[in-house]
Amino acid sequence: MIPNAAEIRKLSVLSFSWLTVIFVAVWGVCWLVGILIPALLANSSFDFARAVSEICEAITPLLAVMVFIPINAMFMVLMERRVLALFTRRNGPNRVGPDGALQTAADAIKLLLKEDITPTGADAAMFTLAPIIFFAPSIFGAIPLLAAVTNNNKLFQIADLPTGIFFVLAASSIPVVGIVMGGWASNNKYSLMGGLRSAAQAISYEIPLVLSIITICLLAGTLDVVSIAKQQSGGILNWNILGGGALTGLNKAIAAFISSAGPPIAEVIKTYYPYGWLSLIGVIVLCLCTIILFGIYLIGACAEINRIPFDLPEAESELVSGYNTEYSGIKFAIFFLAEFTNLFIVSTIAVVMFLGGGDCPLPTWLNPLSYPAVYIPLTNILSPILSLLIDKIHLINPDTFWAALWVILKTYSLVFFAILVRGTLPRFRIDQLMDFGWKRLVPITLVIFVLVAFARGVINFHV
Amino acid sequence: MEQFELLTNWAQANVESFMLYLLAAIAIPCAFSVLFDRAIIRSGFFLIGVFGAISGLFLILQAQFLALAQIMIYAVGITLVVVIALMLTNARLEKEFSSIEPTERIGGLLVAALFFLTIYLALRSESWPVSSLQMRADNVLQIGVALLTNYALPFEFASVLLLAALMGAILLAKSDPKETENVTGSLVE
Amino acid sequence: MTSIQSACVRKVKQKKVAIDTQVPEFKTDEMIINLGPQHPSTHGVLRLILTLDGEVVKHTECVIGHLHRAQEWQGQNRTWFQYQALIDRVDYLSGMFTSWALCAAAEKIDGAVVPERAEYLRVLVAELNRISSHLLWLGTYLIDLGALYGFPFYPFIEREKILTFFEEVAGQRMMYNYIRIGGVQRDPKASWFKKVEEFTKQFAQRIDEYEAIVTENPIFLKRTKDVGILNKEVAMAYGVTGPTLRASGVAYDLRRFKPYSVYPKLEFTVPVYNKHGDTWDRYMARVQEMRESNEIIKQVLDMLPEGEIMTKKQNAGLRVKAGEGFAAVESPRGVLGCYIISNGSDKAYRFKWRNPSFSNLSVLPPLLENRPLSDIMAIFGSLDIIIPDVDR
Amino acid sequence: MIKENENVKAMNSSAVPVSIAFAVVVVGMVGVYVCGHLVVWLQNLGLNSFASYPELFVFIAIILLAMLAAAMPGSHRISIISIAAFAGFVALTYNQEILIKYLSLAALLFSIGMYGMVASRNAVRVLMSIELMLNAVNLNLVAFARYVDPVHVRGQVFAIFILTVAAAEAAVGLAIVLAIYRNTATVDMEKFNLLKW
Repeated sequence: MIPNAAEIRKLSVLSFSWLTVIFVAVWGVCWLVGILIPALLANSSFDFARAVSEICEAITPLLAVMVFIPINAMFMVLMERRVLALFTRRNGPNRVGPDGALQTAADAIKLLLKEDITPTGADAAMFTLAPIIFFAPSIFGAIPLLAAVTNNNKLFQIADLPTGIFFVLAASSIPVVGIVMGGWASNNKYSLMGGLRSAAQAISYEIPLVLSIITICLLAGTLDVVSIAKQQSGGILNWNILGGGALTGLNKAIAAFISSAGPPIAEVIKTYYPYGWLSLIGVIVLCLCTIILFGIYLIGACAEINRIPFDLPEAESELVSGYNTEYSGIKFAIFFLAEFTNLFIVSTIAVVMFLGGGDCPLPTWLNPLSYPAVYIPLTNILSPILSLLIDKIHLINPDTFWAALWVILKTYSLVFFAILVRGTLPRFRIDQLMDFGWKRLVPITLVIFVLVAFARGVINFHV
Repeated sequence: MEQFELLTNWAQANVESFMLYLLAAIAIPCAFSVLFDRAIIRSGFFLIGVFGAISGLFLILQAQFLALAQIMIYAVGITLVVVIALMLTNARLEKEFSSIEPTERIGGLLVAALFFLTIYLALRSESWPVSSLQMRADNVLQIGVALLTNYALPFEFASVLLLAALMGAILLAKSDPKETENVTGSLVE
Repeated sequence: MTSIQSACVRKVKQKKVAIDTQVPEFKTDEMIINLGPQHPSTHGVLRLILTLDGEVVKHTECVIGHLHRAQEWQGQNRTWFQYQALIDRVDYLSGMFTSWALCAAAEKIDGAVVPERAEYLRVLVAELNRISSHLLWLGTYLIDLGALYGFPFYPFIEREKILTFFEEVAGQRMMYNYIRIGGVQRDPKASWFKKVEEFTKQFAQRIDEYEAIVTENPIFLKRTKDVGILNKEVAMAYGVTGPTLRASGVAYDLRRFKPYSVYPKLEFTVPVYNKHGDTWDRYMARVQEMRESNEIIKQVLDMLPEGEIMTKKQNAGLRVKAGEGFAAVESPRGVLGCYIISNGSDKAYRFKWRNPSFSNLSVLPPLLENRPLSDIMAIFGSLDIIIPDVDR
Repeated sequence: MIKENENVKAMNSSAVPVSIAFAVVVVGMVGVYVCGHLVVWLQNLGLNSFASYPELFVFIAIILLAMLAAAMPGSHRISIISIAAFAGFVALTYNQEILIKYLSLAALLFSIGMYGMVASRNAVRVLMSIELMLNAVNLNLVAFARYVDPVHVRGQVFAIFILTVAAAEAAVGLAIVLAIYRNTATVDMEKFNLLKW
């Protein structure tokens, strides 16, 4: 039936094992540093030990990001190559390690050992600074998201950020400075053109990107990433991609219809949709608007992180490799790492803002685990092991586990989509890119912003 | 252990000024480099350092929203526009004209130094009504409410100003082939 | 100050004053960029010296000769037998055609009659080769347009099949040396024909697949429509041939207008795109040509007669009678001509090749003028140039 | 794409001035501690008005040392000036309240921007200096909002307005510079006298 079923099977095994490794590594390190060491030091009488345990707890989120980013980027590069090979019916890298699983690790080692060349006439300081400026924001940007995607686990809260999504957006706007800086400092015309293109592109596409996110913030009524993710819990009907809670009333009404003990349906509908047909129009408008917004966000994000079809700054067939033409060795590795990390972070933002964060897509009334008849026997069977792991040594936090699992699944679906796009589309030309950004996306987003502001008035949200 | 306690207490009391000096140590050299660096595009990049350090100061001052806006608008937006303007204008001309007359330079230096000293002495002699209250964590909300109630009129003016500036900038930067033909003849010496 | 005053006064006096000749014009620096010889998308070692104003190309200078191998001189210093093996390296994507042009010219001098089965076999392998060459072009052209990793390798699946056919019949995947003076080298087995027949059945579907992905893709249309428009007159003045010329609206195909071999007996149309002559038309011309070639192969498989395949003995003493002769074939890139002066010895006295890529490349500078940098690859790729074919 | 290699050359031959600049920092740090004794000494002499500004003496010493260092041949002046300015800033504000530290930093940045406005001839650099000054003002306002008016954060609201005006100013200013550059092929401020007759 499927021509390359064997390849697909291999790829899924590969992905599963890599994701397990990432999961275990990040969680293991965080548990060790954030829970085990503080727990061991808690009973100590030395002040110094207390200070150490405090420091350990404080650096856990940072450590999680630092462990996660390189391993994850390695897996993403491998996945991209294998998936593209699948699309074009080739074999991807399959020599290093079992079925090519260690190919990117080998690449990384090779890049680290390569000579680090600074071209003649380059501005050495700026040339070195550029990859750092390109990479550092992705770490900072990941931190507020970390709390949102782990169901607000205490371990991963670095600070209370009431302006979380704004923080992420500010962080994600910095890398373009690194690109321009690297392009200028390389003393290479191709690099310079890549840098200039990148600046123009990033400034133009940041507007639809930020506007789409701001519209979602308008729907949610807050800038805090954690509470935006929390609001959407309760299945796909509550997600921001479907009207951002415009369908919450419907969700509640169905739940009330199914369970006989709930409030009457008419009352539920009356509370959520107080204006009758006006509310109905509002719901339809909101659903359409948010779906379009999701598309606009994906387009803007693609342009922001220079993926095909918007990869003009590093257009390989025109500008050789654009801004990173002159880079080699570890600096190139950092550029490469940051590129894939940015892809992941952008997808995570999409998941948190549109796809419900760590929420199970099934509505509560469809989810078998939400019925006591199912989960009580299940927990009874598993309790001897689970209570040890959960309550005694705090190895597992079930909420965090499920949230992280769903987030990883959703994020990797988006990454897969990005790879699919990369495998299909040619590249825009720079003037067409600008036209598309300014004449199509910006007006559409502005109109949607106004529509959403009005439509939100006729529906009750998340009561 | 007492010393450790003392140390931690001292650190907690002085962490803000320590951070201030750290960021000042970034901001001041970057500001000087903006003025004196001979490769002018590099001085454009140093401007990012100044803005970044000031945004760090805003974070210490618990103005989160302003700090992030500072990064987005100044450190990325404006600086990139400045750098692109530097690349578009011929940077090589700077070299020819970089030596300004020493009298002007010394005059400027004197004015700037005297200005700083005056301000500093004025600051010192003043007793500031420092409030002991802590700031509320959600001052974004406060700013938003203030902008739409007490400061609604300036807010509107600001938006009109932005719109006018946007249109004016586009008109100014647009090269109109018909106009330039006539204007070039009369404007150039 | 006075000059400004006077200028303004002058402007008031005579309203339509011309620009003062002494006034320095606003000068922008033009950037000179070396595109190549190591650039990833010049398909070899072509060097383009581009003068850019911003991202707009103002002037192009093609520097060729990085891959010059003196193929004509080598032909004069090698025996016929040796040169037969060497010549399909000129155009490494369609080696059958260079061999065929050489053999046709030599046979014209020699008066050697090629057996009919050999003629049919020549047409068969040549059309297969045309398809494989266009398939490779399709993949690399999409790389030029930026579809870097996905689609480009897709046509290679079919190309791989064709190369396997050639390997079976000629022993080589790229440098075939299959068409020889006086016939063809080897008669393929019956099973080979069956495989080719199966391939032709599938291939029509495959082209539909490619077209479904590429032809109506909005980004592809944006990048190729109205880009690099090559007028009929310009194309003919520069001596452009092949699909590039036919996309400009000139139905010039040697197979139809100066028929050689068994082409008169075959039914096929010469696809002409008299729309604009832009890059999209050139793409369509090649896609249509693949369909036509597929039809030709089907017919040849039906009409293939039994019989001899070679009239001359193939050994080191291979000689061609004294005389002069010219023969041209329609290669995937255009008219490929070979002119030979033979003095009857085991070496030719003089060779002269007419290579289509050389003339097609010469039209590049006028096409690139006032186009943005991104269009260079869209236009250059659509001309389908093989650098060894340019430099020989 | 101009690269200045002169800086690199200067760096190599500036070991002595840099060590002097290091001395500047040491003097600044030591001076802060000496100040306390200086105050007592001056008060004993009966110079109470001078005694109220002891940091100024350290500041002047630092400036003199820095001028000496900057006058050395082949010195890397930007680093020496910046180090001296930072050391002077520390010396001036070390014993002050936190609010005054912010305000004096803002004043310092403002005067740097002021000097840049007067002394540079490249129009874009003048614009950069103006941005610097606006930022210094913003810093003032935010510091006031934090320490004087933490309840209604009026300083931050005004800072937002200044941000808006600065963005507009940058856009229009650069557009004007580009327009003039297009017509006169120069960004030299001295040549920008088109409105003068």
